[in-house]
Amino acid sequence: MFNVQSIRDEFPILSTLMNDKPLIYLDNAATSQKPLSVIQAVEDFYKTSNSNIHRGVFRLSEQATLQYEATRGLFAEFISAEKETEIVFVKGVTEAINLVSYGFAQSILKEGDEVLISEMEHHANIVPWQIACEQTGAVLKVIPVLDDGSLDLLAFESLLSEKTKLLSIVHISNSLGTINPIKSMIDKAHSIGVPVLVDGAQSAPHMEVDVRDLDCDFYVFSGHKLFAPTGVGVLYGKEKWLEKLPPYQSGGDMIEKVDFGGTTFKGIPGKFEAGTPNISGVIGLSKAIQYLQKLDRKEAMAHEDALLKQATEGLNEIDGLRLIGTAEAKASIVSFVFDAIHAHDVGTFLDAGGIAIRTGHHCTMPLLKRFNVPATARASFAFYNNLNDVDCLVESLKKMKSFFYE
Amino acid sequence: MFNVQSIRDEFPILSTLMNDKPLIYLDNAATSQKPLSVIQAVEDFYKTSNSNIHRGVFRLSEQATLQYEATRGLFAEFISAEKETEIVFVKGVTEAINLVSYGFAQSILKEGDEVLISEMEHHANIVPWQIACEQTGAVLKVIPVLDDGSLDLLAFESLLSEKTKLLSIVHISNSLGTINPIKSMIDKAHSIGVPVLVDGAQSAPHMEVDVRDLDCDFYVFSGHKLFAPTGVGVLYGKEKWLEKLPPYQSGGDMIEKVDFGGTTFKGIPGKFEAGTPNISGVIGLSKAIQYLQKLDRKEAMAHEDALLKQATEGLNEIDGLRLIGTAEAKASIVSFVFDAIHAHDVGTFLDAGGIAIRTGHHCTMPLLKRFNVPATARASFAFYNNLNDVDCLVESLKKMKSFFYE
Amino acid sequence: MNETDLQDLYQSVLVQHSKSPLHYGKLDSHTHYSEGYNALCGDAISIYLSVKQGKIEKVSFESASCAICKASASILLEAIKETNEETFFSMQDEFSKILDGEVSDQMGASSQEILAFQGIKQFPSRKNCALLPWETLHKALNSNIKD
Amino acid sequence: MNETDLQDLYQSVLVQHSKSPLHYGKLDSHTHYSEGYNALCGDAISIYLSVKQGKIEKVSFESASCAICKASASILLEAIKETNEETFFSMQDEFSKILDGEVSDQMGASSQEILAFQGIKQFPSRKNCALLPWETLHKALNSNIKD
Ligand SMILES: Cc1ncc(COP(=O)(O)O)c(C=O)c1O
Ligand SMILES: Cc1ncc(COP(=O)(O)O)c(C=O)c1O
Repeated sequence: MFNVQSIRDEFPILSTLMNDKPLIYLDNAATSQKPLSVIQAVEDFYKTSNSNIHRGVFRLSEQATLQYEATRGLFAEFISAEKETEIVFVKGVTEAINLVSYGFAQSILKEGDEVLISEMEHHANIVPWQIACEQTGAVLKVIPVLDDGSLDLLAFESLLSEKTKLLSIVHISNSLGTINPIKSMIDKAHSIGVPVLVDGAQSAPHMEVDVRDLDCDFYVFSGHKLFAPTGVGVLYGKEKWLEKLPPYQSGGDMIEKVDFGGTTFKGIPGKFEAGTPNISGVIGLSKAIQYLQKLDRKEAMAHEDALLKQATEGLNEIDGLRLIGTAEAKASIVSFVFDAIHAHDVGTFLDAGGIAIRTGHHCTMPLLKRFNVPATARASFAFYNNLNDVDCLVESLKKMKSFFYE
Repeated sequence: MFNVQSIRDEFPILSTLMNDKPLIYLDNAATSQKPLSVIQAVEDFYKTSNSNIHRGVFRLSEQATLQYEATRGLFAEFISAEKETEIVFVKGVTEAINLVSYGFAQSILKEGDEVLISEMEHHANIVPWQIACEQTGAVLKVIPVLDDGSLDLLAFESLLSEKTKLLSIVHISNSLGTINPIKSMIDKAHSIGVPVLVDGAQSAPHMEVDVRDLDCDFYVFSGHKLFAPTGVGVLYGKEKWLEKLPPYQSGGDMIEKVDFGGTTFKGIPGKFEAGTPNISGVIGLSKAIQYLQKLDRKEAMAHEDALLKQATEGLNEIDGLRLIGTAEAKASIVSFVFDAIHAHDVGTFLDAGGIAIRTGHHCTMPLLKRFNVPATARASFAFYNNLNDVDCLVESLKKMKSFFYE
Repeated sequence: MNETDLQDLYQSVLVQHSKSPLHYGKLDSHTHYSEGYNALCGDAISIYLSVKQGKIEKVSFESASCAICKASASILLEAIKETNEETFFSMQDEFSKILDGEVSDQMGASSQEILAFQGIKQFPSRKNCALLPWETLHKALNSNIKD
Repeated sequence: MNETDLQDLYQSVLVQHSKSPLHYGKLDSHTHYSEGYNALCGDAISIYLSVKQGKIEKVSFESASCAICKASASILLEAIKETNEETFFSMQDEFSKILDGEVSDQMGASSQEILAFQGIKQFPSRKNCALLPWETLHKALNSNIKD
C-alpha cells in the first residue's frame, strides 16, 4: 500500500501553515517540494565538504568531485541512458533547450529548414526556436492542439517532412496535463531521419523515464521540479548528438588547452559545462534521485491518478467551471476557468484558505490563446498530496462562488 | 580589533578535519566557505517557504518573489549601483561574461573591430571573446604581463584605440594576486569612448567595490567565491548597456508576450533571466551580503594584508621556492613553484597534513605559459584564515623539501 | 490573512464595478491609445482616450482581466473623465499611496471609490492588477495619435 | 591518509625515476607520436616511438609533469621497449588493476617497478597522473606517421 502520510512526513514544508491555515500545496507543476534528505545533503555539503571540483588534488576537492561525478552515473541509471557521458548538468530545462537551440543555430539549421514544435509548448520550448529560426532563416512549424487538449496527430504527420531538422516536443503539458504519445511520435520522426528533443520538465516527476526505450535524441529535466534544489537540471543527449553540437558557454573547465593561438575543448560532457557549476545543487539532485529510486513509482503514479480522478469529478460538479484540457491520457494537472470569475481572483481566494494553486498563462500563451482564455487556474498534484487536499480544493471553490456571486 | 576567532566560529567547516588533521583551507580563490547564516537561510527556505517566483498570487510564491527581488536591491546597495534594475542574476562569472560576449557578437562587433583583454585573464574572460571574435571577424588583442606579474600599462595605452569595442579586464588576478589599476584604466578607455567590463570574481570577496566610483560599464561576480552558495552570480551592467544588449537565454519569465507571430521581451533585468532561477542560491546570496555588510571590511582587508605579508616572508625563506607574481599591489594570493618538485606533488604532500591549496594552471594557461611554468602551487587567504594557517603552510613546505630531497 | 481581509480586498463597490464596468468598449475616434499587459497573470487591457485642448473628453477600455484590474479601470476612467493630465498625475500619486496603505486626510483629488483599494495592501501580489490601468493610461497619454 | 601513505605513494623507486627518468628526450626518427594533457594539473607529455614490423624498437618521452607522471612514463617506456603492441595492452590492463589496488599473483607481464604504483589507491585524484603516459602511448600507437 502506498502510505501517503509517511511520505508527507519526509517533506518538512507540508506541515507548515500558509495564511494561518495548514498549507495545501497544489503548485507542483511550477516547482516541487524537497524531502529532508535533499535539504540535509545540501546543508552537510556546506558544513563539512564544500570545495570547488575538478581542479584540486586535495581530499576535500576530490570528494566534492567524486560526489558530483557520481550523480552523473546515478542519473544515467535513473533514465536508463547508455553512458554517463550523455548526462550534461545545466541550470534547468530552459538552459538545456537554449544549449541545443544555440547548437542547432550554429551548426545545423540552414535557410528553408524546419523545426517542428507544438501549440502546447512552454515558452522555453518556443522562444529559443523562434530566435534560432530568425538567425538562420529556418521556419518554425507548429502542431495544432485539438479541443480536448491533445495533439492533432494527423497534422503532425503532414507537418513532419524531410525539411524537418528537429522535432522538439513536450512530454506532458504543464498547462493541461496532456500526456503526448511521444514514443510513437519519435518512431515516426526517426523513420524519416528526424531527431527528437523531449521536454521532460513535467514527465520526470510523474513517471519513469527510459530514454533508451523511447529512443529520443535529447531529453531535458529541471531539478527543482524533480524534488531537487533550484538552479540545476540535466540535458540528456545521445552521444552522437552531443559530439555534433558545438560548445555552448565557454570558459574554465570546458577546455583542454587555452592558447591565444587557438583553444581546444574537452570531449563530452565537459565541453558543455563551463565554469563552476551548481555543485550543491547537483549533490541535492543525487539525493532526490535516490529518494525516487526508493519509492515505488508505479504506486506513486496510481496514487496521482486517483487524485486526478477525484479532482476531475469534483470540479465537474461545479456550475460555471470549465476544465481546459480533457484528453484521455492525462497526468495529475487540472486547469480550469470560471465564466464570471477571473483566474487571478480564484487564486487569491484559495490562497486565503491556505491552498496554493497557480493562475495565469503558465508560460504557454499561445496555448491559452488557442483556447481563447486569458488565464486559467491550475492545480497540480504530486505523490505527496492526498485526497483531503483534493476535497479542500473543491470545497473552497464552491465557497468562492458564493463569495463572488452573492 | 578584528577578532578572527569569532569569525571562524561562524564558518562550520573551519572546525572539521581533513585527512585526520584540522582543516587549513587555503583555496579561497577557487571557492569560499559559507557562514552559518547562509547555510541556514537555504535550509529554511526549503523547509518553510519553497515556491517558484514571479508567477504566483499565493502567499508562498509572493514571499519567495519578494525575497528574491529584495536581493537585487541589497546587491545594488552593496556595490553602489545606481538602480537595482542594473543587477542581473546569473550562474556566475562564466555565464555573465558569456551573456555579454554573446550580446557583443550579436549586435556590436563587426569585422576589424577589436576586443582588448590581458594575458592574465581567467579562461572565462578569454575563450568567450575568442569565440565572439571568430564569429564576427573582430580581433582579440592582449595586454602583456610584466615579469613581476603586473600589467604592461604602456602596452595597454598603445593597444587601446578607436577600434577597441570593449576592454574586458580582471580586477584581481586569481593566479598571481595582482590588483590591476582598473580605475585609471577605465578612465583611459572612457576618454576614447571604450566601455569596460571588470571581472570581479576575486575582488568582491577581498575589497569594497563601488561600481559608480569605478564607472565601469559591467562588473561580474560569482556568489560561491563571495561566501554564498554555488550556482548563482551577478552581472552588473549600466542601464544603457543592458538596454542595448539583446536577450541571452530565452524562455519563460523573460518575455512580455509570446505569439507565433512574434514575441516581445521584458525590459531589464528581466529579459536576461529566462527560466526558473536558482532561487535558494539568490536567497543564500542575500545572507552572504548581509554578513559582509556587518563585517568591518577595512579591517578584514588589513588582516588579509597581514596574512599576505607573513606568507610572502615565510615563503621567501625557502630555498628553491620561487614566487610567481610579486607586483606591488597584491591581494592575499601567493603562487609559487619549486625548482625540483612539481606543484602537483606539493599539493598532495600538503593535503596529507590537512592543508588545502590549489595546484595547476588555475584556468590561466596563457599566463603560466608566459611565466614558462606548467603549473603553480597557490595558497589564497580569506579573512577567516589566521596567522597559524600561514605558519603551518610554511612549516609543511619545509618538511616537504626534506621528504622529496633526501 | 483571512476572510475579513478578503472582504476588504473585494469590497462590494469593487465587485460591482468589475461586474458592470463603466466605459467598457472601444472608442471609435480616439486621439490616444495604449495596451498594457501583466505577464504574471495574463491580464491585458486597452485604453482609448479622446483628448481635446488638454481636456480628456472621452474615455474607454477593454480588458481580459481580473476583478481588481477591471474595477480599477472602471473607477479610474470615471474619475478622470472631463479632467486633464495634471489631475491624472496627482491622482496617480495618491493612488500608489493608497495601495501602500498610506491614506491621509490630505487626499483631495481622489474619489471615495478609489479609497476602496485600501484593502489591497494585504495582498502585495495584487497591486500590479490595480496599477495596470493607471500605467496603461499613463502610456496612452504619451502616445499622441493625431493632434 | 598520513605520512606512511605518502611514503607508499612516493616510493623511492618512483622518486628515483622522476628525478632521473629513462628515455627522456626527443627521438629524431620516429614512426609514432602523440601528446597528452591533464587539464586538471597542467601535466603535458609527448611520446615518441619507432615501431618496425610490429616491434617497438625505440622509445622516448618529454614532459612537464609531476613526479608520478614522470616516473610512470620512465617505467612504462623501459618496460615496453623491444616488445610489441600486444604486450603493451596486457600490461595496460594490469596497470589499471594495480592503480585500483587489485594486485594478484597472476600478474606476469608487469615489471616489479610497476607494482610500485600500488600506493596510489589512497590518492584517487593522482591516478590520472600515473595513467597519462599510458593513455598517450596508446594514442601514439594509433597515430602511424609513416609505415
Ligand atoms: C513543460 C515545461 N517546460 C519547460 C519549463 C521550464 O523549466 P525551467 O523554468 O525549470 O527552466 C517548465 C516549467 O516551468 C515546464 O513545465
Ligand atoms: C578571475 C576569475 N574569473 C572568472 C572565474 C570563473 O568563475 P566561475 O567559475 O564562478 O564562473 C574565476 C574563478 O574560477 C576567477 O577567479
